[in-house]
Amino acid sequence: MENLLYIALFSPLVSSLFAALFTATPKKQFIGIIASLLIFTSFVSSSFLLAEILITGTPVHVEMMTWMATGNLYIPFGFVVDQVSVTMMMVVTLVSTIVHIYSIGYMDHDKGFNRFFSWLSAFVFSMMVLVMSDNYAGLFIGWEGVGLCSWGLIGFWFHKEVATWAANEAFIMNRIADLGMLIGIFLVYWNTGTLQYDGAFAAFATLDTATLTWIGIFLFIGAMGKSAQFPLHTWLADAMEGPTPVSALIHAATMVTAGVYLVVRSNELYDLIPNVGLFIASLGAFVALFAASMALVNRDMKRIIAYSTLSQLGYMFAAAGLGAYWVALFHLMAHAFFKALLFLGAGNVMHAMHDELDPFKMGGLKKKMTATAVMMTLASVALAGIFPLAGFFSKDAILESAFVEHHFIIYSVLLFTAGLTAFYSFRLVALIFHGEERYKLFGIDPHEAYKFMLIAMSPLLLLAIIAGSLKMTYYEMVTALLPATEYHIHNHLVYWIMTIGTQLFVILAIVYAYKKYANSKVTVPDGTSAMENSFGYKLLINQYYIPYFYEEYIVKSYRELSKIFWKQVDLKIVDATVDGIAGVLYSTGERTRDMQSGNLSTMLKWMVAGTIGLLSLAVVFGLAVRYSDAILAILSGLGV
Amino acid sequence: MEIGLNHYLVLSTILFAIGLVGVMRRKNLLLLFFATEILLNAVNIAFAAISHYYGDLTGQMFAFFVIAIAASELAVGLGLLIVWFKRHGTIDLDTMTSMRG
Amino acid sequence: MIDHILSVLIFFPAVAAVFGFIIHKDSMRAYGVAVSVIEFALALWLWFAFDSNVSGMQFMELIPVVPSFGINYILGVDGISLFIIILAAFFTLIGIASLTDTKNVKNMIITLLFLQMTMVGVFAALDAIIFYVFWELSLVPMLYIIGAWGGPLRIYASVKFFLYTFAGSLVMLVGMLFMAYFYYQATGVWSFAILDWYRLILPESFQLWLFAAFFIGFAIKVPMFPFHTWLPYAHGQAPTIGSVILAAILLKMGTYAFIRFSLPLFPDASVFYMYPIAILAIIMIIYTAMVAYAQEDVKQVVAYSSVSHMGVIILGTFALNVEGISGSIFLMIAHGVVSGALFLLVGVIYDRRHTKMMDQFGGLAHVMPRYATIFGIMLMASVGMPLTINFVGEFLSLLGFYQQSHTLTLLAGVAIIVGAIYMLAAYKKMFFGEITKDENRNLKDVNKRELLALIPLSIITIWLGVYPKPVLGPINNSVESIVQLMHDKATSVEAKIRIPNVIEGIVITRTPAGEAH
Amino acid sequence: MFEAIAFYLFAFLTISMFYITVTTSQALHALTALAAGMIFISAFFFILGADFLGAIQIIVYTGAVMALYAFGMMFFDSTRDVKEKQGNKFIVVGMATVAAVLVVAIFSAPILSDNIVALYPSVGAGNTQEVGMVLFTKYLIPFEVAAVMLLVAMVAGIVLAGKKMDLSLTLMNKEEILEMNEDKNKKVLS
Repeated sequence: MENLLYIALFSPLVSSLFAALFTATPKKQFIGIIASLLIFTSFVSSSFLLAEILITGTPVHVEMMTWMATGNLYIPFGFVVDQVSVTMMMVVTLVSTIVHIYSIGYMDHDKGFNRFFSWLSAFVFSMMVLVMSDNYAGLFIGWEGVGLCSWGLIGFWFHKEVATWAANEAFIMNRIADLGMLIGIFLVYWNTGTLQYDGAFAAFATLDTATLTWIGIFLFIGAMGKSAQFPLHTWLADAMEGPTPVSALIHAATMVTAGVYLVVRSNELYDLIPNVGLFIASLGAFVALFAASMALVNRDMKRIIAYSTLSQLGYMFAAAGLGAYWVALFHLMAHAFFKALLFLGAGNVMHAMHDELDPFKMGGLKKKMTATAVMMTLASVALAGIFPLAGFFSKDAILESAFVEHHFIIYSVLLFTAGLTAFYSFRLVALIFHGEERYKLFGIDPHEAYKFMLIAMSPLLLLAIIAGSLKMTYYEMVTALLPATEYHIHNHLVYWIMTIGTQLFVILAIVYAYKKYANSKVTVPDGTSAMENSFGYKLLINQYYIPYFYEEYIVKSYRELSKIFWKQVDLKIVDATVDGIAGVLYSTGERTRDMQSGNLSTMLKWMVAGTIGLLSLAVVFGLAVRYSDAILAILSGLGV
Repeated sequence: MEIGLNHYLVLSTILFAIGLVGVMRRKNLLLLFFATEILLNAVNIAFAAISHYYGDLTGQMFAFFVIAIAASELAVGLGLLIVWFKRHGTIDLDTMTSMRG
Repeated sequence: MIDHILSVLIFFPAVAAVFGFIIHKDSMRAYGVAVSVIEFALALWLWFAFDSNVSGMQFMELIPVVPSFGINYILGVDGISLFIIILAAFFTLIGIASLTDTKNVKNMIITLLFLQMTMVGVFAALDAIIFYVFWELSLVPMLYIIGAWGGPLRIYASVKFFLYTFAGSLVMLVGMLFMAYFYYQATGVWSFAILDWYRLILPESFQLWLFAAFFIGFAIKVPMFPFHTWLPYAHGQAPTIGSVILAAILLKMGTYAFIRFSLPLFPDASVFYMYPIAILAIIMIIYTAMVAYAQEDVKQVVAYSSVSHMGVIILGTFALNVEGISGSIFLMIAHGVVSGALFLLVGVIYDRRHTKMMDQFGGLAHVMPRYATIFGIMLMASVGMPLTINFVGEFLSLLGFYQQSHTLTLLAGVAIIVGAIYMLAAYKKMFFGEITKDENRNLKDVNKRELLALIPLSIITIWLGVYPKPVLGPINNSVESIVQLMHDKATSVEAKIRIPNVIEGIVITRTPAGEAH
Repeated sequence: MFEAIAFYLFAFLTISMFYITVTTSQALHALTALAAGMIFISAFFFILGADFLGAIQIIVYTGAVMALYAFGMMFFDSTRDVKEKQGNKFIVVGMATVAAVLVVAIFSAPILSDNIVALYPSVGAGNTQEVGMVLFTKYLIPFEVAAVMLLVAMVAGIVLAGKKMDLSLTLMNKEEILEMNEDKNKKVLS
């Protein structure tokens, strides 16, 4: 078993290093193939591990070697494959295998083909470290590692200014959150004496609530950054500058869900602090609505999907915050499948449209790209949560849990968001695949993607459809580790009303979206229509002016403050003080050199004056020595 | 009216002061040398007087050495003075400003 | 020979440098490389022969110099100094091996070898006077390197460097003399041996003053805010090799001296001054990071980032517990490797373009992919990416200080954010985007000689990041004994609480000042 | 009584002579006054019983030193009026007085506080004899050093002042004298 674990963990690393060897050489097809094979190996190993866990139910736990050991601190490279991490491993390796294969086609004409695979595999490795680690420090390695790879992949086309800017933004925003995470880790260490999950969880029970609350808050700040929760969400939409497979793998399926994973992993902590959990759930619900609202009007295909991801992450946090950890994890898994599928489909469309991203400039693509159209439509259906696709089971479970826990505000927000989700998903589908063939205006001749790319996507399609049926198997597996709360509405009538009502609401939203966007009247907006000038539209298209606020008030003021610190403070105050002291000495010398007029007569006068000074000193000291007793007596009398 | 040590010390003080005034106001190097001789002699008186009133010959010995030093100083000083005068044609102090800082 | 290995390590380069005067100019480079390879091999032998289970001093040597005043030539290494000595030997080797075409190569190599003598001397000396002598001597070769091979402002920079640090160390000398005097008063015997001083327990009021005197000397060397302004000038004007050695080794003298002198000698004062120093360190971290962000010259970015990282080292040192101090020592080594490498990298581009202004670059990743990769590795190490060498040190330092103060650590942790900001911004300006300047179109990627220096540094960066134990283990042992010593010596109640008792139950026999002799 | 009269008389004479030396604008007057002052000072030595020192004073100062000064003055055109230094006289006099008082105070302080012990007390023999005894026993080495010093000074004086002594202007022709004068301006003191 241990060998399987190591194979699952290290084959992505091998793949990355292998591809890295060829970064400076021209594109080589076999690198993509070998990298995909190695990731697939990792997937196979993970599957064996999953089978093992399903059969025996005992986690595999290994300690590879010591990492840091000093004082009382002991951090090993320890890895654990239990019910939770194996789920994540399956998701990560499966999606990344597909994305690797897909990328062979997608990155076909790119100069940095080899480099791309190196980064992508490195990401998979980091993600595996993140999910498999048995301690918070190891988690942090993966945490930062995925951040690094995300930086490298968002900025993959480094000649594009926006791409590198987005990469840096993503890295720095994640860093802000990582500080919270780091502080959380410090708190864990100084309060429990260990960073191992099992040791720390055991010790949590003995700690007071205040400490636990702080730990929970700081760890969650870390999760907020990685999972792009408000107010650290802006990087995710900008991260869409990266190649589309990257968006599919990192910014939809895996990395952004790391925050959810952290909360799920630390469930024993968050169980003890329901207040923080409630905050997480509320924030999650808010982000779900907030992101969905931005997706309603956006005119960038990838950004719409990114906002949808954000919104779904909100759902996951809502579930995790309410204590329904298994539901959150389940939604994570289901979401990974259909969202990756959606992104890969979007990649196909992008390729076909020569990197055109505005869905208003597409339309009617279903004739040219039938397979992609089918996949994206099904993925959107899954995302909207229509029975019997994956989204229905996971999203419904979240709604139920909110309802059962009597958090009706959260419930209604999530319900409303479900409608919005359906609307913007199908707005996108309708605009891209239905209606007039507006792309002809722009002289683009779309074509379907390579066949093997479509085949590579098919497992995701399959899973997006059938994942719901795995729900009970999954439930039985993970509840060995997570709290096994079943969220059932005991009143059958209410249950049916809710389920059918939700379905109807969602379907209505879909129908509305189709009606509005799938007709021939849709034209490319030119900024003149009444809607485009309304306040609400402007607010939404500008993302509530939050990026503007960050840029104007935080980035700019930081830049200005830095300049001031350098030019004004460092050069004009700190350094000038030092130079001033030197200058005083220097100018003293400069002034007193006039005494050295060279005129012997004057110098003789100075000599006499100096002699007087020295002689006076001699007299004073002589007297002081002579009368030292008396002086001491006087001084002590004065109380010195 | 007994003449005591203090009288001699006061005399010495006065002579020393005169010598210093000379040192400070003379411009002619030769006359400056004169002033230094006065300084030395003023101190010599003090030495001799102290020696006398204390019945200790050390003071006289000191005065003796002071005279020796004064003589040698004079020899070298005058030699330098002559060299200087040969080169510059003047021994005015105000012209000697090559030590300007 | 192993008994006198420290003396050999110190004086072999000096003797070799003297012989260097008679070597012909053309064979000087080979000679320099040979000498530094031997020196490095000796340093590795020292590591090999070093017993990591012993926490105290090893390879001690003692030759009386002025016995009546207790000035002796005492040498010794423990886990704290061992790796900095090795690092010094390593960087001299790398520096000489990768020396680009400079005028007067012969003088440069001789100077570097002398510099190596002083560097090893500082870290091996266990007598305050010997320490001081090497400490001051180290200024001279550096002054010469900056003054003779520097940029246009080199005279100003070198004089500033010299006078600033020299002024600080004079105050430190006064402190040392006072310390020896107190020792004399307490025991009736003069001694400048640091290990003797360790046994002396001073009243807190004395400690405060002595601590301050030592602090001035060390803080300027580190350099701590607001004494840091000599560093950007020195780095800005120094040739590449000068910056590398300055950043990698010379700055470490200050932080090393804090651990060697300030903490064990004045435990109460250390606790007393902990918060003020921590606040200075935090200002240093954030403020210089912001200043670094505003820079236009890539070398200044690295120079200010050095200051910023030194702040973390100081913070770790004043965590006053094993985690923090070990972390800060590890970070010294890490920062030495990483900033040394970064300065080498800046030197690479400077050799090609003869400018360090970032707006002159842009899109370098297109023409110099290998260079961009190595720079990227060092960049990530510099921002403290886990599994690189810097992270271990930074993590442990911050972790250690967290025990003392939560809020201040939170503020200091901003280092990981601001560090990322200026480093990524600089990287973006230099490497990303399209090539805008025609001069950059045909730049050559790093050549073999440069790789010779950069590859080992990259390997160390990753290796010690993944597996820091070979270094961290010996450091840990020595630090534990120092922390224990501090705990035992501490007189105030607060200090007793703040400084943990490492070896519970085992009480090291204390020798009160009056009874030491 | 006689002693007092002698003291005051010579004190008056000495002070006035030295005053003239310092203030006169005629170099020749100054020289003469100085020589007279020196002789008057020797009178104090005789009053104080330091016969030997008095004799030395007359011989060395009035004999040797004054003669040297007189020869020195022949080199320089000292018959002209000597320019006087302009400046604040109060400062000059004041500083001189303060310095003099301080010097004497320092010298006399141990005496006035009566805490010095005579190291080489007079034994009652004649002054010259006693001086000889002390000089050639306790102060033998300083005495010898002084002798060497005088010798060095003499040599130095001759070397410095006696440059080109081998040259005689009377024996040189015009060109040689001109050449020498040109050289003079170039040469450095060496």
